[in-house]
Amino acid sequence: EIELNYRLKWLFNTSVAGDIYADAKGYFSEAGLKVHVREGSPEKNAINELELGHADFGVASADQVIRALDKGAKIRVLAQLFQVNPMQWIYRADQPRIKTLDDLRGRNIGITFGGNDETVMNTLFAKAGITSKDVKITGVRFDFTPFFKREVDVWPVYFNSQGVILKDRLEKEGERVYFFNPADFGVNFVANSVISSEKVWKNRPEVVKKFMDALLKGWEAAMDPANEADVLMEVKKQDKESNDELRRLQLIATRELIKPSAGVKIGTMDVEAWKQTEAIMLNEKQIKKPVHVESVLKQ
Amino acid sequence: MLFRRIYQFLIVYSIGLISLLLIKTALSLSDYVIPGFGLILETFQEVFDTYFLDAMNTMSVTVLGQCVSIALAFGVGIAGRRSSWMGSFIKVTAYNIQAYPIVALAPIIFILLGDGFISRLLIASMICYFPLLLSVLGIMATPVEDIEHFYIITGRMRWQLEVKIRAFENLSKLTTVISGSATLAMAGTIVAEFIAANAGIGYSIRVALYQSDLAKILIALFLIGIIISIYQGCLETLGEQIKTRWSVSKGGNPR
Amino acid sequence: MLFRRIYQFLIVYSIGLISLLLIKTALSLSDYVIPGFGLILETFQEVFDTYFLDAMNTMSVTVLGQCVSIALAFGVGIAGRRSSWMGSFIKVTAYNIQAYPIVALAPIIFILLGDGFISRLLIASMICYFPLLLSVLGIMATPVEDIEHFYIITGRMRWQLEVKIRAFENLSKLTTVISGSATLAMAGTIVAEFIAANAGIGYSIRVALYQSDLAKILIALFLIGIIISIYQGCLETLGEQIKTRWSVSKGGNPR
Amino acid sequence: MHLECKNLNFTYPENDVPVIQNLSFLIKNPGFNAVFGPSGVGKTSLAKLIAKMDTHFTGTIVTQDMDIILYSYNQERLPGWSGTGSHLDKVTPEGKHPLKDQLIDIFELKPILRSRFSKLSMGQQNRINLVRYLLQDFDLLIMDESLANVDEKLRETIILSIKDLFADKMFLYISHNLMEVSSFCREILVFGKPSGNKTCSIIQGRDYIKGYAPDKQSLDRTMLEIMNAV
Amino acid sequence: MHLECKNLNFTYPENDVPVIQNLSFLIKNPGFNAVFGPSGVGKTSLAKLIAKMDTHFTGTIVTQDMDIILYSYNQERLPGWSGTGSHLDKVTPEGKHPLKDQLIDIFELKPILRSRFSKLSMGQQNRINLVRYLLQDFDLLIMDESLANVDEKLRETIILSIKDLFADKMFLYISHNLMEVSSFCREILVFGKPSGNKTCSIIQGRDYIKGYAPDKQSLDRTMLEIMNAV
Ligand SMILES: Nc1ncnc2c1ncn2[C@@H]1O[C@H](COP(=O)(O)OP(=O)(O)OP(=O)(O)O)[C@@H](O)[C@H]1O
Ligand SMILES: Nc1ncnc2c1ncn2[C@@H]1O[C@H](COP(=O)(O)OP(=O)(O)OP(=O)(O)O)[C@@H](O)[C@H]1O
Ligand SMILES: [Mg+2]
Ligand SMILES: [Mg+2]
Repeated sequence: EIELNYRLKWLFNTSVAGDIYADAKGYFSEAGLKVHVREGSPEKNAINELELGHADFGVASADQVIRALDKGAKIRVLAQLFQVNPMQWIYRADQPRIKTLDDLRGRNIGITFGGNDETVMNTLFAKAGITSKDVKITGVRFDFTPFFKREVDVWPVYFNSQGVILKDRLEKEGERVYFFNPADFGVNFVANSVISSEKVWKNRPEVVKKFMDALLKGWEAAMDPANEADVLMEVKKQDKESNDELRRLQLIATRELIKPSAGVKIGTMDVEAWKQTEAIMLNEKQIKKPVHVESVLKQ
Repeated sequence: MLFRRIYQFLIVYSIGLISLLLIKTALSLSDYVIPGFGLILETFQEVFDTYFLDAMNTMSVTVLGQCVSIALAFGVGIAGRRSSWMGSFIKVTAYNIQAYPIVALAPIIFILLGDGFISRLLIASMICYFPLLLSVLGIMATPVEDIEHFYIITGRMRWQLEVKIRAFENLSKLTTVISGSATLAMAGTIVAEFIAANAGIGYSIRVALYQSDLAKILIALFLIGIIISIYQGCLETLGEQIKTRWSVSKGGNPR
Repeated sequence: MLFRRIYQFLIVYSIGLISLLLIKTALSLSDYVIPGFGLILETFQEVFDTYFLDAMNTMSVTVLGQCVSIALAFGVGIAGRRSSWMGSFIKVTAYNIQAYPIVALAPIIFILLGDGFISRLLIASMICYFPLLLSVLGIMATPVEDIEHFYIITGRMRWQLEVKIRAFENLSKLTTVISGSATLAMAGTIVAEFIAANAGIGYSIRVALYQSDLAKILIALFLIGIIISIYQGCLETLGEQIKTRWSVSKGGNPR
Repeated sequence: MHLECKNLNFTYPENDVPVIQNLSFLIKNPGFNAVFGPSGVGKTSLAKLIAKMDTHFTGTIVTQDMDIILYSYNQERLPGWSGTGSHLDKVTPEGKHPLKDQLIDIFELKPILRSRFSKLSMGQQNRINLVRYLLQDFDLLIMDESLANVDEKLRETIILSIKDLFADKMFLYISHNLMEVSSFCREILVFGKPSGNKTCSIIQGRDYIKGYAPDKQSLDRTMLEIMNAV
Repeated sequence: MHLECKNLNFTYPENDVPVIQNLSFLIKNPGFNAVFGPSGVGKTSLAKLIAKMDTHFTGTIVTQDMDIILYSYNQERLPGWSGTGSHLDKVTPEGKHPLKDQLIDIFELKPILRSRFSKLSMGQQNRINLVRYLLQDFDLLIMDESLANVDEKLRETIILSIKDLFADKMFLYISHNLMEVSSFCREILVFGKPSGNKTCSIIQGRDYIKGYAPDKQSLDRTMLEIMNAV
């Protein structure tokens, strides 16, 4: 049995259902692997851990990957988990619907300075010719009070986790919400993907194959509506904090992002989206030179 | 002492809670900004078990972290008590590291130590030790000349003795600071869990924050408060006993 | 004193940096995990101006925050020095609030005060004041009987006088703690900026953290370190002057 | 004005043996009186009981017509934040400033009024401390070795002046100087050796006042009497 | 063995007036000597210079054949974490335990060995402090009012025993008790009044030893001589 460490990008919750399920249902051990699935946080970075040898596989967002490549890290992208970026904006339904980018004008928009949403929003602004005079930008933190108190109109959330919670919370008070998804306006910024170091990729191809097969099998199974109850039970074991109903809604939302339609194979690389992501980052001066990210994507 | 602490905490907490609820009513804020009393109670029943275990988990790290930081503070305080170059260098190091907020150091700590138990303990101790250090430094740097004179002039002074004399003369100050620093160890542990961990009440707070669930946070605060009150009550009782055992009614007493 | 502090800081920082670079070389890590010296230098030129202004911005809040927390610590310390019910109640309140990590309290603070300057100042002072409080409490709760006796038996004792006597007798401890707490005020301000603000070096650190840009973090740490060294050097010099002005060579001295 | 103890008993909480056992005495009228006895016999303890600094005794202490009882001792310190002179000023009640100046003269304190207390010699510290007590309103002042570190000559001047200036007050002077006690005190409460049969007696001192002519023989007699009582 | 000062001058940094001005004296041979003079004249200051606790003086201090010089004073304290007896044990050098027991007897310390220092009476504190110094190796021991709060009778016993037991050591005894100094000391360094023409002279004391028969006349003469020198 081969022991492996797998570092997630964030805490255990429904949006990592596949990772949890693959472990819980024994897909890893069937492949002869013993995988320690570990939670992540902004301070704990999968790419660092790969280099330091603390982890063998990990989850990182595309911008992390591109930045790391820019700085000479040797990593490989093995699978793109999210086909649609969960990074979206929520707004109340009693406000005019955002049908075109121009509808952003005059709104008070929340942005996490330094975060992905800033990069994405800046790109959208550039696309629509919106300048800082046309909108009001408010820096956001982790708590939603300004949005609750209607001080900010359009608030960045992860569609399948916080988005679900907020939606639920507001609906309880009789308020309906919409989500603003940048992909609908032509900005495809890639989100979480499974990565490993080049060393592992080159030296242990059979382990990589076994791991990825098991993992993707886990994800496929987890996203299968037939397994819903079972998946929710496994997630609940790890994530005791939210209630059952919320988790169910989160799982449905996650499914939309991971497997938008039955035809899409989980883990499919959207190479054009990767290229666009790199272009955006280069444009925003987040990297110094082109890194040709497509060269590290497993095809 | 102990019971007093607990019911005093309950008063404090109630005042806080009632103020929040008053604000809620006054500004007619909805449940998602400030949860109503019913919701809080409901959440309490829902998460009490888990949170209690989490808080106990945190507590165990707190105790250990406090021990480490006491050791650390005394180590650095004793080494840095002299006004020599080395003493001042040690102080500068200790001070500078402290000025760096833990959030900025965390990535470096994780790179160097991984993200296991050690990192969590280190972060907890780092937050707790500095205030201790300040007091220890202050105490250790102030000579007690009317006691020390004999040992100095007869050439018997060793650093251990010097430390013992100064610590003993300032026993009540030290016990105040040490039992007070328990709260800092707790806060430190929670912060460590917040950024590092996979367990403990700090972790639960992070998740609750992520869900913007103020009711859960209020319950976590309640548990933290009650546990720290008990722990501190115990420490203080212990401190009193040490003081009476060592019988410190000192110098000043008119004879 | 001041210059010593600065070059001692430079030594500390260099040691830290060199260790990191050694680790980088030893494990042949990429610039992403630990930036190379060239990259650090380049980043330095790039961000120095902005970061310096940010750090000065932070500094201004730090100074104000420290003043607030000194006032707060003395206020609470003096009010809580008696072992009466009220004194112990005030202590329990102060201790409990401290046990709550700021990350958990922050949402409540933001709900109540918004996320402007006031919140930032409040968080900075809250982090800084507690260690001060511990020392002040310890000092204020210890009688100096051979001085106080006269005032007590002649019925002249007022609380102001009591506080003055105890503060004066422990002047060197107090100045150590106050000048040391500058680093805490700084750390507190940075944490506040980290979680709340859109300005200051703490905010810059958060952005750098999101971008996993350790080079920027290292530069921020450098600026924080150098500024805190200067500030603290000044405070210490001031403290020395106050001490010599008030001429504290006290009791113990063989006469 | 009288000071009386009846069947006084006192034990320190952590000790088994009583320090004061069945003590009874009576000192009447104002005057400069003394408490005398071997080291460790309980003089300071008694003084603190009289000054009401400790109330865990049995028996009675009657301090008739004496409202303000002050206890001073030779290891007190003045706060260090200003010169001793300005401290004196601050604690001098309204209207007593002429008295203050007079005492400063008698105690030879003029040259040190600008110094901090911690910089003074032991005898200087003793004197400045005693002066501030004398400036207060009091009926009974207990001086526990308050002049122990002052030279004999100056001590004599000081005692004689105190007797002169404060003739209507009662004093209890605790001192180890036999000659001094015998010469200048009116009634002397003498404690016997703790190991002995531990009684206590009151002996009449010579009670010399300013401009006295020493009478060597009667002084010797008093001294002998005291020595026998110890 | 001799102690000599030549043209000694000393001023405290923050003062303008020197405390010691052009002081010269010579004390030869072991023995129990004294320093006497009015309060604030500079006795303690001189003692600290001799004990090398301060070196900011001009002139020379010769301490020939005296390697270990100890300075003790009456306001020292012992640490409080254990009884005085166990502190004494700890600071008693190898082989001096019999001496320790002897001194405890002479100083009448037996009953208080189990008490903490802070619980002792002033005289008891004085005695326990002095005993620990006597147990050390020393050539010159300066006792700055070390027995100031002990009663005269016990003080006499103590001084006579010290002279007996430590005949080959030099002592400098700083005291305000004229009779005692005159009786028991060999050479007495008398400081004049600071306001006067401030000279200093050495006067021979009676140097009584154990079992002495007091010679009242010559003692009175010595005392007078000293009084004139002050
Ligand atoms: N706070 C205390 N706790 C316990 N015992 C004490 C305390 N203070 C004094 N004693 C003991 O009580 C006895 C009497 O002490 P006290 O100070 O009254 O003596 P004294 O007559 O003033 O002696 P001296 O002349 O040496 O000052 C001594 O044996 C002393 O050890
Ligand atoms: N640390 C000091 N700084 C400044 N002046 C001092 C200091 N110590 C003593 N003095 C002054 O020096 C003079 C001599 O002091 P010293 O203590 O030597 O006197 P002394 O002869 O021992 O008197 P006493 O018999 O009262 O103890 C005094 O006027 C005193 O005020
Ligand atoms: Mg006494
Ligand atoms: Mg002196």
